[in-house]
Amino acid sequence: MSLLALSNVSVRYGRLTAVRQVTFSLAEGEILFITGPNGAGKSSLLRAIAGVTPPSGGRIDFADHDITGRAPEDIARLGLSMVPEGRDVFGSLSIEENLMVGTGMHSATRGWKARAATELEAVYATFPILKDRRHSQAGLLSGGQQQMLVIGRALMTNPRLVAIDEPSLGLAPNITDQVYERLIALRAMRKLTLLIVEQSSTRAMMVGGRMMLMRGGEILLDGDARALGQSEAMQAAYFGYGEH
Amino acid sequence: MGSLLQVLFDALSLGSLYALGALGIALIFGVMRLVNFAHGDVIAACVFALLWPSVDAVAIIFAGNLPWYLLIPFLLAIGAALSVASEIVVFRRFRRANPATMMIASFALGFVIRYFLLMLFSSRPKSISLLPSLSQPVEILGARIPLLQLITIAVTMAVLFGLTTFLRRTRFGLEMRAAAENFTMARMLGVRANRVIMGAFALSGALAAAIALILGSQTGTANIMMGASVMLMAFIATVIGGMGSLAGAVLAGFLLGAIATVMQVILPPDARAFRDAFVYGAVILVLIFRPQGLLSARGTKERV
Amino acid sequence: MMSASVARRTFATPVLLGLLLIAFALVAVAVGSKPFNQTIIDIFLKVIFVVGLWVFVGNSGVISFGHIAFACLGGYVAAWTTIKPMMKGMSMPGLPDWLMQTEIPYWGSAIVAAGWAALWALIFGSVLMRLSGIAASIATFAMLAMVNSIYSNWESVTAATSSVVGIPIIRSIWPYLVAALISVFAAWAYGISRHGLALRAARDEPTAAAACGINIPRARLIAFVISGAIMGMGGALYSHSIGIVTPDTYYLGLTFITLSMLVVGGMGSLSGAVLGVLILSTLIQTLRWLEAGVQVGETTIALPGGVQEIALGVVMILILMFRPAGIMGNKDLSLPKRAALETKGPKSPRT
Amino acid sequence: MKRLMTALAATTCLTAPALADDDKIIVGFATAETGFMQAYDKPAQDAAMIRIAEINASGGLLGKQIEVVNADTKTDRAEGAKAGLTVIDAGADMVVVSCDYDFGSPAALAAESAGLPSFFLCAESIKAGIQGVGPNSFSASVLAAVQGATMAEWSYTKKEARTFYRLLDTWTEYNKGICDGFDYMLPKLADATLVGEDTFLNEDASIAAQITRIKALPEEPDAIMLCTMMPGAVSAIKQIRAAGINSMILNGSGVDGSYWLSAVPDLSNFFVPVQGSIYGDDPNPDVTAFNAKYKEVTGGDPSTQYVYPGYVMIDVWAKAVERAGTTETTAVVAELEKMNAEPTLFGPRTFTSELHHQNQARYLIVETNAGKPGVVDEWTISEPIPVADLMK
Repeated sequence: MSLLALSNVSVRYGRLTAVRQVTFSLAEGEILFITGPNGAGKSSLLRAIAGVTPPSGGRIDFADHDITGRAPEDIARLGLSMVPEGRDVFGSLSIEENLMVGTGMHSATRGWKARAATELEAVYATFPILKDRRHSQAGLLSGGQQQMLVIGRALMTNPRLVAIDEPSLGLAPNITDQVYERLIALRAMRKLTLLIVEQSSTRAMMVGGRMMLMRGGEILLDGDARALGQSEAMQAAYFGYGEH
Repeated sequence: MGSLLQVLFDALSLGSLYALGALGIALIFGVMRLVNFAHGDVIAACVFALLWPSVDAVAIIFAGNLPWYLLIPFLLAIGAALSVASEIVVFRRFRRANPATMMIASFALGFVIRYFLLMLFSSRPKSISLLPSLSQPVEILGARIPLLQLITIAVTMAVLFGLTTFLRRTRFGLEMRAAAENFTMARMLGVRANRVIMGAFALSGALAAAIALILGSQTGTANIMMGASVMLMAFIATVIGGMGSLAGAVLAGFLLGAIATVMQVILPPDARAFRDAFVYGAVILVLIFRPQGLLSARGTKERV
Repeated sequence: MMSASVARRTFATPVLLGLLLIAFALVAVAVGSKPFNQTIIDIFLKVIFVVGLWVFVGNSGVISFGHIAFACLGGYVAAWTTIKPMMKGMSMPGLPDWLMQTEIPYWGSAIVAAGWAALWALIFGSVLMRLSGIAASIATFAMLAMVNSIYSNWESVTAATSSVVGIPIIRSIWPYLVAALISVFAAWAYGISRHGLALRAARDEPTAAAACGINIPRARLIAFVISGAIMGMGGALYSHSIGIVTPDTYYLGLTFITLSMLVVGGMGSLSGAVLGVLILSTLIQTLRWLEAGVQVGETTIALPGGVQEIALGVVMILILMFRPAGIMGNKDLSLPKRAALETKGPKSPRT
Repeated sequence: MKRLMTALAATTCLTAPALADDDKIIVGFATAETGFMQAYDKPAQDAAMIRIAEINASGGLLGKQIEVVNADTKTDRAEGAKAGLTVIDAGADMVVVSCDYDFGSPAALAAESAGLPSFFLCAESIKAGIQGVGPNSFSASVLAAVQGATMAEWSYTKKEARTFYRLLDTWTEYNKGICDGFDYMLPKLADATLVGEDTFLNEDASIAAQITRIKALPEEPDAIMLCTMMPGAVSAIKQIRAAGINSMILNGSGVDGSYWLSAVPDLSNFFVPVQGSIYGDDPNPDVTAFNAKYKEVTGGDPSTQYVYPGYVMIDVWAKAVERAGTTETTAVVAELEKMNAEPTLFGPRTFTSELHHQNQARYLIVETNAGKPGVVDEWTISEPIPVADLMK
């Protein structure tokens, strides 16, 4: 059964339609890459899923709940953790404080403090650099470290699905490699479901898993990353050949 | 020495008022990008909460007669309640509106509060004797400082310390700081928007009440316009401090207090009347050279 | 300069707004009461101010708290140029001789006021226009406060806080109507000019606009100067409508009421600016009338004093609650079946 | 109550065209019924209504009853002009305008251009009259400058004050007027010196810097001339005393009243000039009787001396009308200008063709001692302040 299911989801900003009638579902434990050129509606789609921009039409289900139009905090509390584009760290907060913000959602349950502490150690184990600088301001971290921080922060909420918008944006390739390495390891360790948006399909082909190609607000292709990546259809769809 | 010390205290006590005001505005701005023009009227409403409604010249003291240990919590609660009520009744419905719309709505709300007070109490300023024992001078290092000035500074420091501790050490404080910096991101981490915003309004209202207490005992007057001038300076302090930065708001508040006091001291008598022109000129200069504010937190993007 | 087709397409807007203003003037003539006439004059003055404000605020998206400063500059130009030299000598002895001897008609003072305000808008603007967002708003406010502080204390030239009297009072409605019409058409012409279109593009898509080579500070400066000129003209006429001028007439009260009218009407469109004034003014007048008391049969029903302001505040909140982009919601009045002027509002979705 | 009904009835039919009505004389009040000026206008207007009621009760004016029409200025200048036009349209024979010059002048100018006499309820600027409105405009109060001059001369003569400090709140012309009078008088007082001066703004949250300057003086001045008004006055006085400065504080009439004294407990050495005493100790028993009458009509004691000019206003105007035998403007103004030390309940009044205001007046001096105000003396400045000095 699917963890996340979208049916006919559209997103509009004023007169501009960013996402048109998108339908897909994602099973627990799956890894899905959404790729496509700039302005394809990828980020808008993620924002709709996370509840930041309510969809103008369609329906979104997550973990057996209809989350269409629900508040972002409610969706987060169901276990969907979003890492938006641009590494939105809380710059004036310390690294540890950044990590702790998300644990509040479990504060009603018993023993949450102990669990948060365990989580924290787990995140530190994955990203040792964060532990070394735990008390320094997050705004002072380098781009790669900030990317690790936002991923670590997303994990602190103990999510079932992590959605990441362009984890490689603005990072040097070797740093991106590191980030992906950790992501893959984490996925294996925690049985996470991953939804990753990337502009290029290169990363998806390296990592493997499922891939969808978005363009003009629509999903054009959906299939195995490696198989799709090499196909002619991919090239054509990405650059918009053959549409006229 | 004595007079230098006096100038320092003057600057600090005026700065304290501005800093407290700026905090009240920055807290709300941080979480919902609302420039709350009703803040000054909440201050005035808190002062009037000490009085029984009447349009006579002589004030009928009501809560003003309470002993200080009841009076202070009472007033803080009034401020917080009024502020939270304004959120629930009005501002909640403007969450998605653009800042200009919110600003005008807050102005309209302030207008309503002001004229409501006017109806209940008339426009004549009322006199109140609030904590009269504070109106005595004390001697420090050869300077005779009004006790109230010391208390103003002490209270401000205590409030700043308390607020800092609250923001740094509590879960709620952490969520508020995160929300102030990036509200959407905080929500995506499960921080409940309504709770944080209401918390910010409650704190802001309590700060307004603190200003009301200080202004009330300093001026001995309740006047429907009394919050307005503090509010304007506080608003400016919030901006030049770096919108959304609480520390910046406080710093800029003290800075404005210092500039105003120093101008009054150093300007020749003929130019003294133009003091405010110099102060506002300084504001423009600060903005030109640091448009993002004195302390703009890294990672905060302008969203106005 | 401007494309003729845009002009043709949008010409209906200023014409409709102008007809609306003329209709108000005709009502005043028909009623024939002096106080009502004065009320309509007041509305026309507000139209001038709010339209002046719109030229900058509406097109640039930057809220200005400072425009009333230009009205203040203009208001004093009326005092400097139209009062009889002898009276000027008493109240403002510090004026230079040539100005002291000047005595021009009211329309001359309005023109000079527009120029004087535009000059200062140019000076302040060239410093302030590089700022944007809330910093720009506060800087404009600081400008207002500076002008107010100077005019409130410069004894020999502005008579400080004291009212300057002797300004010829113009009680005829027509000059104000003409000035309001001029502002509306000027604002429209600016809005469809190359500069106006560029500024609106910069408002909606700052990055893209900058990439297209639009110099945003310069585009804003042009709007600032034009709107300053309109405010200056309005300020001078305001002085002529009541015959006195003081600095605190042109301070926070007028700033907030004009901004409120603009936002309630809808700051995205010229029609919003004009209708905001007309609607709020009508509302205020109705409430005042109710407050003064209405005869119903044998009894007089009157609202208690102060209810008018409270009701006004509540109505404003309600309008904004249900129409956050203002009554006109970024749309302009136009003839049916004709495309409206493309004035997309400032991007509102908050992140 | 009846008064109220008349007023209401009058306001409601304002839109009807003015009827030339020969059976009555109409007084139009273009004053503030709402907003912050209301606090000043209402009491003086109540006093005026008392005088009107007295005249009506004793057979009216020229055998006609005086009727009243009202229009609210909303404490707004543009509304003030409208209010003036409104009462003129309603057929007013005389227009009463708001207490303050700034807020009253738009209506007064409207009256002037309609050729009607106008009276400011209690404006104390020289502009409230010929100089700022025109030849038909008067003020019922006394110039602010006279207050400053009175305090300077009185404290010099009776209290042996020699060193003075001048603290001016630049907010209003009234404040400046007090200090102008003080400035006029001071050089005339042998060996009186000004040891320092400073300015502040009424709305300043704190005047600590100004107080520090006073304290930096080698010696505390004998007297501080405090030129300010409510609400900032209370704050300034409180802060001066809280800083331990015990000099005499000299004021204008604007701080009269006991309603605010609770804010500065046990205030002493504090002096205010007043036209009549609200404290029940006026040397003239008729003033005390008036106070009782005022309480009977309005339900409250007069809260400041600014009640009185309203009464004086109707009094002098009615006398002028009676003497002229008509309400026609030129005749009434001519009669008013003939008044020289015309006795009124609150001291003599003089109007000339040069000045429609009082540049010399008898003032009662009220001293507040240990929080209790009371009349201690009475003073008239030795010579009137010349108009030329007032116009500076």
